[in-house]
Amino acid sequence: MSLLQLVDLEVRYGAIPALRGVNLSVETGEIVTLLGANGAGKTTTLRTISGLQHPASGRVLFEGRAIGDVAPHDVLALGVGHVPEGRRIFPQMSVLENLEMGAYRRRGNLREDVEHVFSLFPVLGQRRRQEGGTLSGGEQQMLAIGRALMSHPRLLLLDEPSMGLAPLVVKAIFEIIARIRSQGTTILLVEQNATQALQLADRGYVLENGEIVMSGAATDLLGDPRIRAAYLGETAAH
Amino acid sequence: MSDPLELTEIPERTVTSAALPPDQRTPWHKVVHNDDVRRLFACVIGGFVLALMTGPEGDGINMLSGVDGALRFPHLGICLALTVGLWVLITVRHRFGERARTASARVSALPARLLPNAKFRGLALVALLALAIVYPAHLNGYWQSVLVQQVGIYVLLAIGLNVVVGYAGLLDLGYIAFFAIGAYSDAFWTGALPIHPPANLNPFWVIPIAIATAMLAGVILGVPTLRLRGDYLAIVTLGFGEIIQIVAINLQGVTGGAIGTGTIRHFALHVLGINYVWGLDPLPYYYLLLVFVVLALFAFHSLEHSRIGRAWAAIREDEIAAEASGINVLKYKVMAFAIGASTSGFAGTLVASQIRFFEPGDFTVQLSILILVLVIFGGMGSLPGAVVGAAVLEWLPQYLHVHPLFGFQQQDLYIYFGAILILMMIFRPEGLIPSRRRRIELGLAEHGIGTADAMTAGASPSEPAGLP
Amino acid sequence: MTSAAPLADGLPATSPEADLLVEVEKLTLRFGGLTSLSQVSLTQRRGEILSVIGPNGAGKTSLFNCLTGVYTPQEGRIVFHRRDGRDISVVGVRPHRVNRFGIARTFQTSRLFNALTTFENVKIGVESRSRTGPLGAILHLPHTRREERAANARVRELLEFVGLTHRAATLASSLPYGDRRRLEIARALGTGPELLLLDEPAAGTNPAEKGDLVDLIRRVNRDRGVSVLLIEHDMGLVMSLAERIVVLNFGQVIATGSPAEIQQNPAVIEAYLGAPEAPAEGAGDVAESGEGA
Amino acid sequence: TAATHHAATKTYTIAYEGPLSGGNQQLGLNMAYSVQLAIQQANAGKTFGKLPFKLAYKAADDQGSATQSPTTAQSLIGDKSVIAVVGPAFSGATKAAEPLYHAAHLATVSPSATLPALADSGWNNFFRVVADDDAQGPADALYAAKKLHVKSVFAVDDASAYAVGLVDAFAKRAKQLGIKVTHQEAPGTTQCQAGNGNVQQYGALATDIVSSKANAVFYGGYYCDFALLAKAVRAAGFTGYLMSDDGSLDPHYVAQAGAAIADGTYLSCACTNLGNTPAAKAFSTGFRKLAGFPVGTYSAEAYDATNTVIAVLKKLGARATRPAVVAGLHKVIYTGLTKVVHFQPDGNIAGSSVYEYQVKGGKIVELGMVSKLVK
Amino acid sequence: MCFTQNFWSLLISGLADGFLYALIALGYTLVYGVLQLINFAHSEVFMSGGFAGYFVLQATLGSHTTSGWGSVGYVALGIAAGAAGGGVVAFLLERVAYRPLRRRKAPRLAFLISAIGASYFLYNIAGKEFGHNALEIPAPFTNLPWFSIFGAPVQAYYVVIAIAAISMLLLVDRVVSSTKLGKGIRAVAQDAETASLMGVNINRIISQTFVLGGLLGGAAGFLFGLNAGVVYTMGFTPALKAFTAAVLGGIGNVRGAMLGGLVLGIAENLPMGCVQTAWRDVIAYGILAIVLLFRPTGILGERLGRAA
Ligand SMILES: Nc1ncnc2c1ncn2[C@@H]1O[C@H](COP(=O)(O)OP(=O)(O)OP(=O)(O)O)[C@@H](O)[C@H]1O
Ligand SMILES: Nc1ncnc2c1ncn2[C@@H]1O[C@H](COP(=O)(O)OP(=O)(O)OP(=O)(O)O)[C@@H](O)[C@H]1O
Ligand SMILES: [Mg+2]
Ligand SMILES: [Mg+2]
Repeated sequence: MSLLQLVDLEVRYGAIPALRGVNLSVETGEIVTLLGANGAGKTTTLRTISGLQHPASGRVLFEGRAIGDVAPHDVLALGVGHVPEGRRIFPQMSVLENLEMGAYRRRGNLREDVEHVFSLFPVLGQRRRQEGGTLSGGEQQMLAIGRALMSHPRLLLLDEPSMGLAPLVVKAIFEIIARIRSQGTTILLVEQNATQALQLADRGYVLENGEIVMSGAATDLLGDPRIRAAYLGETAAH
Repeated sequence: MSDPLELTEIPERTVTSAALPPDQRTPWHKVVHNDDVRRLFACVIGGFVLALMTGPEGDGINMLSGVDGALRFPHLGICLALTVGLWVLITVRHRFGERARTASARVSALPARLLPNAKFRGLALVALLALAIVYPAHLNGYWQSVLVQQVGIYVLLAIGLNVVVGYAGLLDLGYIAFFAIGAYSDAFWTGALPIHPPANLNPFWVIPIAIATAMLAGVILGVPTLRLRGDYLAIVTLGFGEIIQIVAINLQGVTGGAIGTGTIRHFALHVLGINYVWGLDPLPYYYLLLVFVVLALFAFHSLEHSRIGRAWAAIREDEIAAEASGINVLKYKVMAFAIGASTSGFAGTLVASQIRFFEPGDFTVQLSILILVLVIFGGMGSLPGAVVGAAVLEWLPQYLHVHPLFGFQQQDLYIYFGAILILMMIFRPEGLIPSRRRRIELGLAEHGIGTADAMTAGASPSEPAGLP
Repeated sequence: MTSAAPLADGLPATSPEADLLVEVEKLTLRFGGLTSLSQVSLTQRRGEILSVIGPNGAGKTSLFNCLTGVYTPQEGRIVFHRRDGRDISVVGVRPHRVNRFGIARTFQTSRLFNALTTFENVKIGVESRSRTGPLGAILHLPHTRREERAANARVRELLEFVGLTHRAATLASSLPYGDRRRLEIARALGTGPELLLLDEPAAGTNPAEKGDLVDLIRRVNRDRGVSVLLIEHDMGLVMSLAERIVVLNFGQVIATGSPAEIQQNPAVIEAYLGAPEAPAEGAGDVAESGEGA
Repeated sequence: TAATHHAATKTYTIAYEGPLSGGNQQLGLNMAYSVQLAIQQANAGKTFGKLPFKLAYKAADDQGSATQSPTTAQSLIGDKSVIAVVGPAFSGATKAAEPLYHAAHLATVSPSATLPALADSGWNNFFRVVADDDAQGPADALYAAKKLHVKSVFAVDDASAYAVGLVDAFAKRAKQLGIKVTHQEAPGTTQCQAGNGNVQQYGALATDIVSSKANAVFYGGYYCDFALLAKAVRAAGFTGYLMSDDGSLDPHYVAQAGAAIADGTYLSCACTNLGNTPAAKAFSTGFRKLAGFPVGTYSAEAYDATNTVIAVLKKLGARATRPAVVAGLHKVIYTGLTKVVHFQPDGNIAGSSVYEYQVKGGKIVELGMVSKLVK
Repeated sequence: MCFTQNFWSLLISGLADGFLYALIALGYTLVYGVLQLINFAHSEVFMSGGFAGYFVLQATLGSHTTSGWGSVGYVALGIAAGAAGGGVVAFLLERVAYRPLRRRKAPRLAFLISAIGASYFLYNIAGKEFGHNALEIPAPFTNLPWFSIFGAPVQAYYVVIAIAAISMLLLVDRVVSSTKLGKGIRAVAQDAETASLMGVNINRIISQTFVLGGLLGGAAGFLFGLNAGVVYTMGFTPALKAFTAAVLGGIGNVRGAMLGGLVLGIAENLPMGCVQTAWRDVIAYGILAIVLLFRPTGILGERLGRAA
């Protein structure tokens, strides 16, 4: 049984369809990347998985359970962590409080988890008392990932973690993602940055206008001429 | 597939039974999540509330005697029967009513299909105007008076406030202050205040002066305060309304204080050989009012569709982007504010002139709120909405009160009024006759784009998102 | 994607003093204890595409906000030399006045009027230059109608220019991402600017769209004679467009120069780019060192 | 037969105009139920014996507002069965509506509009069964000066038209009598009626009162606010006299201020005690039963006003018309619960004398007529 | 001169007013924090507290009052009843007038109208059911001066208000800054959607926030009624003032509400030596306008997040 499975998923915003019959699966331990142009429906897919959006039809199965109509706070409790598009740090909470929010549904000692996040992102450790809103973009992204890790997710949804970040920071983020997987968390990664995403991922899906148009092993996709043309910008800029 | 009941370990699950495969039964304690049952629950509670609303007056001596009287059998039974009956209707409609729904949708879409037709619209407008001219002459004195003092004045006030709230998105809770300013201007220039005017004016020329005074007051209040954010503007204007009232009460030597004004002269026209005096009869005032309402409707309609209306729409949606696009946000806000103020001021002048007397107690905050309610009930940003909303909400209570069949207690009016407002916001927030832009904004807001009003405007560009 | 040759062609090589467009001098902006710009000085020449790069939080957007009147810096001077010879100080001027002087902008996250159509969005920009007052609007005076016709024509021309003619009647909220970016540019151009500030116009666009965007920005600059000040993280795009680059870090200018110079600048590599590499690949394919910003 | 006789019986409607909604509702209800009660009792033959006509009751809500009042008046004028109006309750509403009533020759008998100017406007259809402010205020001043030997008084009005006029008249006379007068306005609160004042204001006001060294407080306004003020001044350590007007002549005053605080307070009214006559008892028990709450401010006046109208109608029998009622009221002499009702030509009550009351042991006790007490 | 005249008395009454305002203001601020909504019906939550206190005391003690320690129990019972009444009404209010709107993502103006509707409905139906006269809550203490500070007499009532308010304010401050509920409230205030991704049940947090605000508002309603009696219109002015106080301190900010309440209470009272009572509200709104013009986010700035 797949950890996550989307079956004929359709999502609409009002009358406008954003996803039309998406089928996708993620196996335990994988990094799967979801590629696509702007507005293809990548964010919508992640939002539907975590319950922020509800499907018009089709099913979202997490460990075999239908979670399409479950509210976000309950999806989290099932073991799905979501790092939303645009980071969405609580701007007036300190770094530490942001991390504590990540563990909102859990009881008990958080010290260890916090220390673990600080070991992944030493910069955050230095700024544990600083307000989230005053962090730089890169730091906020790290905090967003660390915050999601605090709930011990079995599946981590990452929405464009490299968006708007300086090249140097992007690099660091991707390294961290690899480490998180190596520690046993399954990852569904949405990215614009196709090259790097595919280099990191095991498998990939390509979304276009709300439909999966291509899928396969990451290495295959990386070599596919159509992908290279459309998403890796081979012929793009003159 | 694993046992779905495992999920119930998670507190406060919002799984609806519809989402589960049909073979999975809902445990009993989750039954309330079933939409039908939840609605029934709401309807039963509604029945109790209705019983209270329509029950006897309590006496404040025996605790809860009113409640006791209301919840007795026949009365409570009727109320419950009504609301449960409503539930049955709703449920039937939901379950089997696809056909009924499409039919009713077709009916409610009819005006929308006819209205864009310019020829039809023109005809309808002419017919309406003819009706507005001819019909009132056949009413008795009471309904004529209602038509002026309740309906007409409030229609004018509502279309004026619509410019402020509906077009520019500014929540003004002190709107009635300008009404007061208009009324006092009239009293001043006709010599009905303790202080006397520098010149004795023909009581008709008071109108432009009062309008200009109210407009000036709008500008003076607007320039400093319109920089404030939506909610703050609301509270500051609310305070302004209170202040005007307090000042009117306290400056006895200027305004006559709590006792009110002296006798104000009726409007009179003495030009070019015309000698006409508006008297006690409401009808001539009605026609004067009608002229102004029609003029205002024409003017505001033109404004809405001009560059000024577009600038307001832009400000309403995103003040920062509007400024970056070269729109002088403050200027346009002040403009809307001043236009609203002058409309309100004129209404005040007219009331003062017809009744010939008023007192500070006539300008309460509740009145400002009432006018806001009229605008929103009718449909914010929509001129027909403001007109119809004001007319219906002002006329209906009078009608229900007078009509032998209903004759409900006037003192219960505001209970019903409150209930209507809540139900309206739940079931039809766009108002009776929504404007096209407003409907779009609401639709967008429902899908999480924008906020459909300018109440957050002015917040910093990095403002984090509010609710989803 | 070839090497980033400076695009100085077509510009008369007069003395740099003569065709200065913007002079920013010792700008300092603080929020409470946080200094987001400190002693920033830079100049832009008329007709130039200048790019501002730097790590997240370096102060790029803050600089834009100072240039457009959204923020008032505590110290420093910003002078804008208009084509008509007037020199204008921008500090402390309200954003709409700044726009009137000839500086228009787009936002890092696009801010369109979502409930209005594409056409109306651009028209709002164009009409901010009209003179019609409330009386004219109510009475439909002849000059009002003339102005309106002229505005409509200009909107059509701008939509044509950015390639959105077929979307004129679409609500801005239902435009695809790339089109939203173009619409924002069209709206800004509608106000007739001499200088256009673009804040990360390529953020979140795919390589194909990026190509179109490069093309559009170049046309704005060449065909319309509008100077462009560009914030962007996508080095490929920056290198192919910018004639000069200013690098900010922690609110300070750490380097200024041609793309080639910047790419070699050790301070920039240290703070932002990472180890030097050919700029041919897309964003991010750089660097091998260091900590986050 | 009885049925045809019944059908032939004429029905006259006596209307009530006053606030039935809004912040002044309670005062309005105090009067409305009295009017209704008087009509019920008359129909039942309890008060005027068998009448040759039936009486009907009609309530019209003007919310106590001058802007609403003309429309309300129109509704009564338009109803041809309305033969006389008890009301309008408020002075402002009266001022606004009276031109219309006058034009319709419809008699209005107000139980509570005390603004002196109302009687000067030449409306021959205007009557009131209460003394105007010019009668009561000076009497209070006289009592304070002559009987209580007050040297310095702190006068407070609640910013209502009623109290402003009353306190002004009081202050004027008090100064003539050599009393030092400090005058402040403290708007009535939402706690009590349609004021916009704030209950908290009394704390600071009490401080002012104490530091003014006045040895009496005179309050123009209604019982509920007066109770709050009384509590506040006593809490601030004020030990002088507390005085107020007929708006405060209400058992609620004692209940709300507490007997300990209220004891000793002087209240005045241009009306005498209801007493223990059978008529007074029938009124208060009947009222209690009909309204569900006990008799309150202006209830008895409204009852008297209605009965005065009925007395006129009884005299006119089946020939009553609106102008005839107006004429009849100009001549009527009717002994009511509060006074003998007899009108001066301008509509003011004739020979009204002001009575002084005092709270003693938690009860309001009549002391007597002011003119006699000060002798 | 006039400022110093009754300085201590006025300061004391100002503080008493201020505490009451602060208690009410907290309800506005909490709800504003999570919903960015002015809860116009909070005045009726306040009123409900007054009535609940009255009814519970009538039902349990009738018109008997107690003395000594008994009177402490009496007041505590009243406060508890008032708080419970306020909490229940606030909860229902959220359920009926706000939640359905939230479900359809109605704009803020719709909430405002719904709130105004609820306010009208509640206070008018209270008037209908409980009569239009003020009902007396018998106080277990007299209104005579109890002791004095710098020559200014202090009544027992002021002491009751101060003790009750300070303890409740401290409690709420603690709840918001360091409990799980508080953290949830702040998270929803800053970014509700993301909070839900952290496992926060938004609906429940909003309900709890309303209830928390209702508890305080209701308790304030009882305390107010203890002096002034309870009546259906009792909420309007105190609530308006408290809202002013909340904005003054920085709406959405818990400590701001407390500070705003005290500042407003004092600012309204101190000048009373110099001006007529009738100008009091003009002073209050004038101060508000001036503060907003020069410091548009109130004294302490906005947002619940800062409350920590
Ligand atoms: N709240 C919304 N209301 C209406 N339409 C929406 C909304 N959010 C997204 N859409 C539309 O749904 C489609 C998919 O959007 P989505 O955000 O999922 O794309 P994406 O692939 O994540 O794009 P991006 O790379 O820009 O993040 C787009 O056409 C978008 O315009
Ligand atoms: N309104 C504000 N209040 C407080 N701090 C602010 C404000 N605006 C910007 N800052 C701070 O100023 C610094 C510079 O921010 P700015 O937005 O200019 O960075 P940037 O270079 O545009 O970054 P990015 O590439 O992430 O967009 C940051 O630390 C930011 O938090
Ligand atoms: Mg996305
Ligand atoms: Mg930026």
